Amino acid sequence: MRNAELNDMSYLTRTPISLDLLVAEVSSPACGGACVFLGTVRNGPDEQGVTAIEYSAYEEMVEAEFVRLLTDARARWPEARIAVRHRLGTIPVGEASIAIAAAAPHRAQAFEACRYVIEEVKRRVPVWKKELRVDGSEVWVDPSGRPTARPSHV
Amino acid sequence: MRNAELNDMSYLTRTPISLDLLVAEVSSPACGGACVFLGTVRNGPDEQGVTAIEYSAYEEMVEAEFVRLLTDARARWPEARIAVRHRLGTIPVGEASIAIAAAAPHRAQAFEACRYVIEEVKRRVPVWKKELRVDGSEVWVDPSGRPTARPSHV
Amino acid sequence: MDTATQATVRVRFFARYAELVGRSEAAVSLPLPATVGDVVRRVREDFPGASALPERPLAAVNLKQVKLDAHVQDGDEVALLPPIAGG
Amino acid sequence: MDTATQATVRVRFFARYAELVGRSEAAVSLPLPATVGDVVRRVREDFPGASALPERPLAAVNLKQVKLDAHVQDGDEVALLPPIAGG
Repeated sequence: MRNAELNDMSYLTRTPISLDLLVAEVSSPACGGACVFLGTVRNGPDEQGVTAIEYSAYEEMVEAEFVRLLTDARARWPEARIAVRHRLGTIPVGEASIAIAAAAPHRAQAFEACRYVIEEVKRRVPVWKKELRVDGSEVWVDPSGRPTARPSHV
Repeated sequence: MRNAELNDMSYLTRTPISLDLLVAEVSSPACGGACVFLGTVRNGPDEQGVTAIEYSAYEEMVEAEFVRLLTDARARWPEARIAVRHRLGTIPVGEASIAIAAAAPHRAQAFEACRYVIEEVKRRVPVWKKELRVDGSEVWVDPSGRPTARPSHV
Repeated sequence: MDTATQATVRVRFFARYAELVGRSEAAVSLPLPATVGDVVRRVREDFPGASALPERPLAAVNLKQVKLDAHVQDGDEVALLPPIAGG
Repeated sequence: MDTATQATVRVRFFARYAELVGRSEAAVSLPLPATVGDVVRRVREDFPGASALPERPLAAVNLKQVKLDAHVQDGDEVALLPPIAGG
Protein backbone atom coordinates (compact mmCIF):
# COMPACT_ATOMS: atom_id res chain seq x y z
CA MET A 1 0.00 0.00 0.00
CA ARG A 2 1.32 3.40 -0.94
CA ASN A 3 -1.47 5.54 0.44
CA ALA A 4 0.11 8.83 -0.33
CA GLU A 5 0.82 8.04 -3.95
CA LEU A 6 -2.29 6.05 -4.69
CA ASN A 7 -4.65 8.70 -3.45
CA ASP A 8 -2.51 11.54 -4.68
CA MET A 9 -2.64 12.75 -1.09
CA SER A 10 -0.50 15.71 -0.16
CA TYR A 11 2.34 15.38 2.30
CA LEU A 12 1.63 18.96 3.32
CA THR A 13 -1.06 20.32 5.61
CA ARG A 14 -1.91 23.63 7.20
CA THR A 15 -3.85 22.18 10.11
CA PRO A 16 -2.72 20.32 13.25
CA ILE A 17 -1.54 16.76 12.61
CA SER A 18 -3.45 13.90 14.24
CA LEU A 19 -1.07 11.20 15.35
CA ASP A 20 -3.77 8.57 15.78
CA LEU A 21 -4.93 9.11 12.18
CA LEU A 22 -1.39 9.04 10.81
CA VAL A 23 -0.70 5.76 12.59
CA ALA A 24 -3.95 4.34 11.25
CA GLU A 25 -2.60 4.95 7.73
CA VAL A 26 0.34 2.60 8.30
CA SER A 27 -1.11 -0.02 10.61
CA SER A 28 -1.50 -3.51 9.24
CA PRO A 29 -1.95 -7.00 10.70
CA ALA A 30 1.53 -7.86 9.39
CA CYS A 31 3.19 -5.14 11.45
CA GLY A 32 4.18 -5.70 15.06
CA GLY A 33 5.67 -2.32 15.73
CA ALA A 34 5.30 1.29 14.71
CA CYS A 35 7.69 4.12 15.38
CA VAL A 36 6.48 7.68 15.18
CA PHE A 37 8.56 10.84 15.17
CA LEU A 38 7.09 14.23 15.92
CA GLY A 39 9.06 17.39 15.41
CA THR A 40 7.65 20.14 17.59
CA VAL A 41 8.21 23.86 17.77
CA ARG A 42 10.55 24.55 20.66
CA ASN A 43 11.16 27.47 22.95
CA GLY A 44 13.90 26.11 25.15
CA PRO A 45 16.94 27.69 26.80
CA ASP A 46 18.70 27.89 23.40
CA GLU A 47 15.90 29.97 21.91
CA GLN A 48 15.18 33.62 22.49
CA GLY A 49 11.52 33.93 23.37
CA VAL A 50 10.07 32.03 20.44
CA THR A 51 6.27 32.08 20.38
CA ALA A 52 5.73 30.36 17.05
CA ILE A 53 7.49 29.42 13.85
CA GLU A 54 6.24 30.31 10.42
CA TYR A 55 6.91 27.45 8.03
CA SER A 56 7.08 28.04 4.30
CA ALA A 57 8.06 25.71 1.48
CA TYR A 58 8.70 25.19 -2.18
CA GLU A 59 5.52 23.18 -2.14
CA GLU A 60 5.70 21.44 -5.52
CA MET A 61 9.25 20.34 -4.78
CA VAL A 62 8.32 19.17 -1.27
CA GLU A 63 5.76 16.82 -2.78
CA ALA A 64 8.23 15.55 -5.40
CA GLU A 65 11.01 15.18 -2.84
CA PHE A 66 8.78 13.20 -0.44
CA VAL A 67 7.89 10.79 -3.24
CA ARG A 68 11.61 10.25 -3.95
CA LEU A 69 12.50 10.05 -0.26
CA LEU A 70 9.79 7.50 0.55
CA THR A 71 10.74 5.47 -2.51
CA ASP A 72 14.30 5.36 -1.15
CA ALA A 73 13.05 4.39 2.32
CA ARG A 74 10.84 1.61 0.92
CA ALA A 75 13.78 0.25 -1.06
CA ARG A 76 15.75 -0.02 2.18
CA TRP A 77 12.90 -1.39 4.31
CA PRO A 78 10.60 -3.17 1.84
CA GLU A 79 8.27 -4.42 4.56
CA ALA A 80 7.84 -1.02 6.18
CA ARG A 81 4.74 1.11 5.73
CA ILE A 82 5.52 4.80 6.07
CA ALA A 83 3.37 7.91 6.26
CA VAL A 84 4.49 11.49 6.69
CA ARG A 85 2.88 14.90 7.09
CA HIS A 86 4.64 18.27 7.16
CA ARG A 87 2.67 21.22 8.42
CA LEU A 88 3.10 24.72 6.98
CA GLY A 89 1.99 28.14 8.18
CA THR A 90 2.32 29.59 11.66
CA ILE A 91 2.80 26.83 14.23
CA PRO A 92 2.73 27.74 17.93
CA VAL A 93 5.33 26.44 20.40
CA GLY A 94 4.60 22.87 21.43
CA GLU A 95 2.71 21.87 18.30
CA ALA A 96 4.06 19.48 15.68
CA SER A 97 5.51 20.68 12.40
CA ILE A 98 6.18 17.18 11.13
CA ALA A 99 5.02 13.68 11.92
CA ILE A 100 6.42 10.46 10.49
CA ALA A 101 4.93 7.03 11.15
CA ALA A 102 6.73 3.83 10.17
CA ALA A 103 5.19 0.44 10.82
CA ALA A 104 7.04 -2.80 10.20
CA PRO A 105 6.92 -6.48 11.07
CA HIS A 106 9.80 -5.99 13.53
CA ARG A 107 10.50 -2.99 15.68
CA ALA A 108 14.12 -2.43 14.62
CA GLN A 109 12.93 -1.77 11.05
CA ALA A 110 10.28 0.65 12.30
CA PHE A 111 12.81 2.65 14.34
CA GLU A 112 15.38 2.70 11.54
CA ALA A 113 12.95 3.69 8.79
CA CYS A 114 11.46 6.47 10.90
CA ARG A 115 14.87 7.84 11.82
CA TYR A 116 16.00 7.68 8.19
CA VAL A 117 13.01 9.69 7.02
CA ILE A 118 13.47 12.54 9.51
CA GLU A 119 17.21 12.75 8.80
CA GLU A 120 16.55 12.93 5.05
CA VAL A 121 13.79 15.50 5.52
CA LYS A 122 16.24 17.76 7.34
CA ARG A 123 18.71 17.32 4.51
CA ARG A 124 16.61 17.59 1.37
CA VAL A 125 13.00 18.71 1.79
CA PRO A 126 12.79 22.43 0.90
CA VAL A 127 11.10 23.94 3.93
CA TRP A 128 12.13 27.11 5.76
CA LYS A 129 11.37 28.51 9.18
CA LYS A 130 11.01 31.98 10.50
CA GLU A 131 10.97 32.34 14.27
CA LEU A 132 8.39 34.73 15.66
CA ARG A 133 9.54 36.12 19.01
CA VAL A 134 7.86 37.71 21.98
CA ASP A 135 9.64 41.03 21.28
CA GLY A 136 7.96 41.14 17.86
CA SER A 137 11.11 40.32 15.92
CA GLU A 138 11.19 37.71 13.17
CA VAL A 139 14.32 35.68 12.42
CA TRP A 140 14.96 33.20 9.64
CA VAL A 141 16.33 29.97 11.05
CA ASP A 142 19.69 29.09 9.58
CA PRO A 143 20.30 25.37 10.07
CA SER A 144 24.04 25.95 9.81
CA GLY A 145 23.66 27.36 13.32
CA ARG A 146 24.46 31.03 13.29
CA PRO A 147 23.75 32.50 16.76
CA THR A 148 20.79 34.62 15.72
CA ALA A 149 19.15 31.79 13.91
CA ARG A 150 18.96 28.53 15.81
CA PRO A 151 16.95 25.64 14.42
CA SER A 152 13.87 24.98 16.52
CA HIS A 153 14.63 21.30 16.76
CA VAL A 154 17.76 19.60 15.61
CA MET B 1 7.61 16.45 35.75
CA ARG B 2 7.16 12.82 36.56
CA ASN B 3 3.50 12.52 35.73
CA ALA B 4 3.26 8.84 36.37
CA GLU B 5 4.82 9.00 39.81
CA LEU B 6 3.35 12.29 40.94
CA ASN B 7 -0.19 11.32 40.18
CA ASP B 8 0.31 7.72 41.18
CA MET B 9 -1.00 6.93 37.72
CA SER B 10 -0.93 3.34 36.59
CA TYR B 11 1.26 2.26 33.70
CA LEU B 12 -1.39 -0.36 32.98
CA THR B 13 -4.69 0.01 31.21
CA ARG B 14 -7.40 -2.29 29.91
CA THR B 15 -8.72 0.09 27.27
CA PRO B 16 -7.28 1.22 23.92
CA ILE B 17 -4.32 3.59 24.21
CA SER B 18 -4.67 7.09 22.77
CA LEU B 19 -1.43 8.18 21.19
CA ASP B 20 -2.36 11.85 21.07
CA LEU B 21 -3.06 11.84 24.81
CA LEU B 22 0.15 9.98 25.63
CA VAL B 23 2.18 12.47 23.61
CA ALA B 24 0.42 15.34 25.37
CA GLU B 25 1.78 13.94 28.66
CA VAL B 26 5.37 14.42 27.54
CA SER B 27 5.17 17.51 25.37
CA SER B 28 6.91 20.62 26.62
CA PRO B 29 8.14 23.88 25.11
CA ALA B 30 11.71 22.73 25.80
CA CYS B 31 11.33 19.64 23.63
CA GLY B 32 11.90 19.76 19.88
CA GLY B 33 11.26 16.13 19.14
CA ALA B 34 9.21 13.22 20.37
CA CYS B 35 9.60 9.58 19.47
CA VAL B 36 6.74 7.17 20.03
CA PHE B 37 6.82 3.41 19.85
CA LEU B 38 3.70 1.34 19.48
CA GLY B 39 3.75 -2.42 19.83
CA THR B 40 0.79 -3.90 18.01
CA VAL B 41 -0.72 -7.36 17.90
CA ARG B 42 0.41 -9.03 14.73
CA ASN B 43 -0.99 -11.73 12.50
CA GLY B 44 1.68 -11.94 9.84
CA PRO B 45 3.12 -14.80 7.81
CA ASP B 46 5.01 -16.05 10.89
CA GLU B 47 1.82 -16.39 12.90
CA GLN B 48 -0.79 -19.10 12.63
CA GLY B 49 -4.14 -17.38 12.33
CA VAL B 50 -3.90 -15.14 15.37
CA THR B 51 -7.10 -13.19 16.03
CA ALA B 52 -6.10 -11.59 19.31
CA ILE B 53 -3.64 -11.86 22.15
CA GLU B 54 -4.62 -12.12 25.78
CA TYR B 55 -2.17 -10.14 27.89
CA SER B 56 -1.76 -10.88 31.58
CA ALA B 57 0.73 -9.54 34.10
CA TYR B 58 2.10 -9.61 37.60
CA GLU B 59 0.50 -6.22 37.95
CA GLU B 60 2.09 -4.97 41.18
CA MET B 61 5.52 -5.88 39.85
CA VAL B 62 4.82 -4.25 36.48
CA GLU B 63 4.15 -0.98 38.26
CA ALA B 64 7.29 -1.32 40.39
CA GLU B 65 9.40 -2.34 37.41
CA PHE B 66 8.21 0.60 35.31
CA VAL B 67 9.18 3.00 38.11
CA ARG B 68 12.68 1.47 38.19
CA LEU B 69 12.96 1.33 34.40
CA LEU B 70 11.91 4.96 33.91
CA THR B 71 14.25 6.03 36.69
CA ASP B 72 17.07 4.31 34.79
CA ALA B 73 16.00 5.95 31.52
CA ARG B 74 15.84 9.41 33.10
CA ALA B 75 19.31 8.94 34.54
CA ARG B 76 20.61 8.26 31.03
CA TRP B 77 18.60 11.03 29.30
CA PRO B 78 17.99 13.62 32.03
CA GLU B 79 16.30 16.03 29.65
CA ALA B 80 13.88 13.46 28.28
CA ARG B 81 10.24 13.26 29.30
CA ILE B 82 8.89 9.74 29.03
CA ALA B 83 5.42 8.23 29.32
CA VAL B 84 4.42 4.62 28.88
CA ARG B 85 1.22 2.60 28.88
CA HIS B 86 0.90 -1.18 28.69
CA ARG B 87 -2.50 -2.60 27.87
CA LEU B 88 -3.76 -5.86 29.40
CA GLY B 89 -6.68 -8.12 28.55
CA THR B 90 -7.71 -9.38 25.13
CA ILE B 91 -6.25 -7.17 22.38
CA PRO B 92 -7.37 -7.74 18.78
CA VAL B 93 -4.89 -7.91 15.89
CA GLY B 94 -3.78 -4.44 14.82
CA GLU B 95 -4.35 -2.73 18.17
CA ALA B 96 -1.55 -1.54 20.42
CA SER B 97 -0.46 -3.47 23.49
CA ILE B 98 2.14 -0.90 24.49
CA ALA B 99 2.88 2.73 23.72
CA ILE B 100 5.97 4.65 24.77
CA ALA B 101 6.43 8.38 24.20
CA ALA B 102 9.78 10.09 24.75
CA ALA B 103 10.17 13.81 24.18
CA ALA B 104 13.53 15.56 24.37
CA PRO B 105 15.21 18.79 23.34
CA HIS B 106 16.98 16.97 20.49
CA ARG B 107 15.67 14.15 18.40
CA ALA B 108 18.55 11.72 18.92
CA GLN B 109 17.77 11.63 22.64
CA ALA B 110 14.09 11.03 21.93
CA PHE B 111 14.82 8.08 19.62
CA GLU B 112 17.38 6.56 21.98
CA ALA B 113 15.26 6.89 25.11
CA CYS B 114 12.22 5.41 23.38
CA ARG B 115 14.20 2.48 22.02
CA TYR B 116 15.80 1.86 25.42
CA VAL B 117 12.43 1.68 27.13
CA ILE B 118 10.92 -0.86 24.72
CA GLU B 119 14.04 -3.04 24.85
CA GLU B 120 13.99 -3.01 28.66
CA VAL B 121 10.25 -3.72 28.75
CA LYS B 122 10.81 -6.86 26.68
CA ARG B 123 13.55 -7.90 29.06
CA ARG B 124 12.16 -7.17 32.49
CA VAL B 125 8.49 -6.20 32.70
CA PRO B 126 6.51 -9.29 33.78
CA VAL B 127 3.82 -9.55 31.13
CA TRP B 128 2.71 -12.69 29.32
CA LYS B 129 0.82 -13.33 26.13
CA LYS B 130 -1.54 -16.05 25.04
CA GLU B 131 -2.34 -16.15 21.33
CA LEU B 132 -5.97 -16.78 20.47
CA ARG B 133 -6.25 -18.41 17.05
CA VAL B 134 -8.98 -18.75 14.46
CA ASP B 135 -9.13 -22.53 15.01
CA GLY B 136 -10.06 -21.89 18.66
CA SER B 137 -6.67 -22.92 20.05
CA GLU B 138 -4.81 -20.88 22.62
CA VAL B 139 -1.02 -20.84 22.80
CA TRP B 140 1.27 -19.20 25.33
CA VAL B 141 3.88 -17.10 23.57
CA ASP B 142 7.39 -18.20 24.45
CA PRO B 143 9.76 -15.33 23.69
CA SER B 144 12.63 -17.79 23.38
CA GLY B 145 11.05 -18.64 20.03
CA ARG B 146 9.79 -22.21 20.06
CA PRO B 147 7.90 -22.95 16.83
CA THR B 148 4.45 -23.22 18.39
CA ALA B 149 4.90 -20.06 20.32
CA ARG B 150 6.17 -17.11 18.36
CA PRO B 151 6.22 -13.66 19.91
CA SER B 152 3.59 -11.41 18.35
CA HIS B 153 6.07 -8.64 17.80
CA VAL B 154 9.77 -8.82 18.40
CA MET C 1 9.76 -25.47 65.50
CA ASP C 2 11.04 -22.12 66.71
CA THR C 3 9.35 -19.38 64.62
CA ALA C 4 12.66 -17.49 64.41
CA THR C 5 14.11 -20.32 62.37
CA GLN C 6 11.04 -20.83 60.19
CA ALA C 7 9.69 -18.70 57.34
CA THR C 8 6.34 -18.68 55.64
CA VAL C 9 6.36 -17.09 52.20
CA ARG C 10 3.56 -16.39 49.79
CA VAL C 11 4.32 -17.98 46.44
CA ARG C 12 2.62 -16.62 43.32
CA PHE C 13 2.27 -18.31 39.95
CA PHE C 14 1.57 -16.53 36.68
CA ALA C 15 0.43 -17.28 33.16
CA ARG C 16 1.46 -20.77 32.03
CA TYR C 17 2.87 -21.61 35.46
CA ALA C 18 -0.48 -20.83 37.10
CA GLU C 19 -2.12 -23.20 34.60
CA LEU C 20 0.42 -25.96 35.28
CA VAL C 21 0.09 -25.74 39.06
CA GLY C 22 -3.64 -25.18 38.88
CA ARG C 23 -3.49 -22.24 41.29
CA SER C 24 -2.25 -18.68 41.34
CA GLU C 25 -0.77 -18.69 44.83
CA ALA C 26 0.25 -20.83 47.76
CA ALA C 27 1.75 -20.44 51.23
CA VAL C 28 4.99 -22.32 51.77
CA SER C 29 6.79 -22.76 55.08
CA LEU C 30 10.39 -23.78 55.31
CA PRO C 31 13.30 -23.65 57.75
CA LEU C 32 15.67 -20.70 57.69
CA PRO C 33 18.06 -19.86 56.20
CA ALA C 34 16.32 -20.50 52.90
CA THR C 35 16.79 -19.35 49.35
CA VAL C 36 14.40 -18.83 46.46
CA GLY C 37 15.81 -22.07 45.06
CA ASP C 38 14.67 -23.86 48.25
CA VAL C 39 11.18 -22.42 47.76
CA VAL C 40 11.12 -23.67 44.17
CA ARG C 41 12.18 -27.18 45.23
CA ARG C 42 9.52 -27.25 47.93
CA VAL C 43 6.84 -26.10 45.50
CA ARG C 44 7.84 -28.68 42.88
CA GLU C 45 7.59 -31.43 45.52
CA ASP C 46 4.43 -30.34 47.30
CA PHE C 47 2.01 -29.39 44.52
CA PRO C 48 0.79 -31.92 41.96
CA GLY C 49 1.24 -30.00 38.67
CA ALA C 50 4.29 -28.12 39.90
CA SER C 51 6.72 -30.87 38.97
CA ALA C 52 6.30 -29.57 35.40
CA LEU C 53 7.79 -26.23 36.43
CA PRO C 54 11.39 -25.70 35.39
CA GLU C 55 13.99 -26.39 38.08
CA ARG C 56 15.40 -22.92 37.58
CA PRO C 57 12.53 -20.56 36.73
CA LEU C 58 12.77 -16.80 36.62
CA ALA C 59 11.84 -15.52 40.08
CA ALA C 60 11.06 -12.32 41.92
CA VAL C 61 11.01 -11.50 45.62
CA ASN C 62 8.89 -8.59 46.76
CA LEU C 63 8.35 -7.32 43.19
CA LYS C 64 11.98 -7.48 42.14
CA GLN C 65 13.76 -10.09 40.02
CA VAL C 66 16.33 -12.09 41.97
CA LYS C 67 18.63 -15.01 41.39
CA LEU C 68 17.71 -18.36 42.87
CA ASP C 69 20.39 -18.10 45.55
CA ALA C 70 18.73 -14.98 47.00
CA HIS C 71 17.60 -15.48 50.60
CA VAL C 72 13.99 -15.27 51.64
CA GLN C 73 12.54 -13.97 54.90
CA ASP C 74 9.28 -14.67 56.67
CA GLY C 75 6.47 -12.77 54.93
CA ASP C 76 8.21 -12.42 51.59
CA GLU C 77 6.26 -12.67 48.36
CA VAL C 78 8.04 -15.04 46.00
CA ALA C 79 6.85 -15.07 42.38
CA LEU C 80 7.71 -17.67 39.76
CA LEU C 81 7.71 -16.03 36.34
CA PRO C 82 7.44 -17.71 32.93
CA PRO C 83 9.75 -16.23 30.28
CA ILE C 84 8.79 -12.56 29.99
CA ALA C 85 6.94 -11.64 26.82
CA GLY C 86 5.99 -8.04 27.53
CA GLY C 87 5.47 -5.20 25.14
CA MET D 1 19.07 36.17 -31.58
CA ASP D 2 18.20 32.65 -32.78
CA THR D 3 15.70 31.12 -30.34
CA ALA D 4 17.45 27.75 -30.65
CA THR D 5 20.53 29.22 -28.99
CA GLN D 6 18.61 31.14 -26.35
CA ALA D 7 16.77 29.91 -23.25
CA THR D 8 14.23 31.56 -21.03
CA VAL D 9 13.95 30.03 -17.59
CA ARG D 10 11.60 30.79 -14.74
CA VAL D 11 13.60 31.58 -11.60
CA ARG D 12 11.93 31.17 -8.20
CA PHE D 13 13.08 32.63 -4.89
CA PHE D 14 12.06 31.32 -1.50
CA ALA D 15 12.04 32.40 2.14
CA ARG D 16 14.94 34.76 2.93
CA TYR D 17 16.01 34.90 -0.71
CA ALA D 18 12.55 36.09 -1.77
CA GLU D 19 12.82 38.82 0.88
CA LEU D 20 16.30 39.87 -0.33
CA VAL D 21 15.30 40.02 -3.98
CA GLY D 22 11.91 41.51 -3.19
CA ARG D 23 10.11 39.07 -5.46
CA SER D 24 9.26 35.40 -5.56
CA GLU D 25 9.98 34.80 -9.24
CA ALA D 26 11.49 36.22 -12.39
CA ALA D 27 12.00 35.26 -16.02
CA VAL D 28 15.63 35.16 -17.14
CA SER D 29 16.83 34.76 -20.73
CA LEU D 30 20.36 33.73 -21.55
CA PRO D 31 22.36 32.21 -24.42
CA LEU D 32 22.79 28.45 -24.60
CA PRO D 33 24.58 26.42 -23.50
CA ALA D 34 23.94 27.70 -19.99
CA THR D 35 24.28 26.30 -16.51
CA VAL D 36 22.46 26.98 -13.25
CA GLY D 37 25.58 28.93 -12.25
CA ASP D 38 25.06 31.20 -15.28
CA VAL D 39 21.46 31.78 -14.17
CA VAL D 40 22.63 32.71 -10.67
CA ARG D 41 25.21 35.17 -12.03
CA ARG D 42 22.60 36.77 -14.30
CA VAL D 43 20.14 37.08 -11.41
CA ARG D 44 22.73 38.63 -9.10
CA GLU D 45 23.57 41.23 -11.77
CA ASP D 46 20.07 42.04 -12.99
CA PHE D 47 17.97 42.35 -9.81
CA PRO D 48 18.69 45.02 -7.22
CA GLY D 49 18.57 43.04 -3.94
CA ALA D 50 19.94 39.89 -5.57
CA SER D 51 23.57 40.89 -5.16
CA ALA D 52 23.09 39.85 -1.51
CA LEU D 53 22.40 36.27 -2.62
CA PRO D 54 25.30 33.86 -2.14
CA GLU D 55 27.40 33.21 -5.23
CA ARG D 56 26.84 29.51 -4.83
CA PRO D 57 23.35 28.97 -3.43
CA LEU D 58 21.54 25.65 -3.20
CA ALA D 59 19.57 25.21 -6.42
CA ALA D 60 16.93 22.99 -7.99
CA VAL D 61 15.90 22.53 -11.60
CA ASN D 62 12.40 21.20 -12.25
CA LEU D 63 11.84 20.24 -8.58
CA LYS D 64 15.14 18.41 -8.11
CA GLN D 65 18.32 19.57 -6.41
CA VAL D 66 21.22 20.01 -8.85
CA LYS D 67 24.78 21.26 -8.77
CA LEU D 68 25.55 24.66 -10.22
CA ASP D 69 27.23 23.15 -13.28
CA ALA D 70 23.96 21.46 -14.33
CA HIS D 71 22.74 22.66 -17.71
CA VAL D 72 19.43 24.44 -18.16
CA GLN D 73 17.03 24.27 -21.09
CA ASP D 74 14.42 26.66 -22.34
CA GLY D 75 11.33 26.45 -20.14
CA ASP D 76 13.11 25.07 -17.07
CA GLU D 77 12.11 26.15 -13.60
CA VAL D 78 15.22 27.10 -11.64
CA ALA D 79 14.81 27.58 -7.87
CA LEU D 80 17.31 29.19 -5.54
CA LEU D 81 16.97 27.65 -2.09
CA PRO D 82 18.17 29.04 1.24
CA PRO D 83 19.74 26.45 3.56
CA ILE D 84 17.04 23.84 4.15
CA ALA D 85 15.49 23.88 7.62
CA GLY D 86 12.70 21.36 7.21
CA GLY D 87 11.13 19.10 9.77
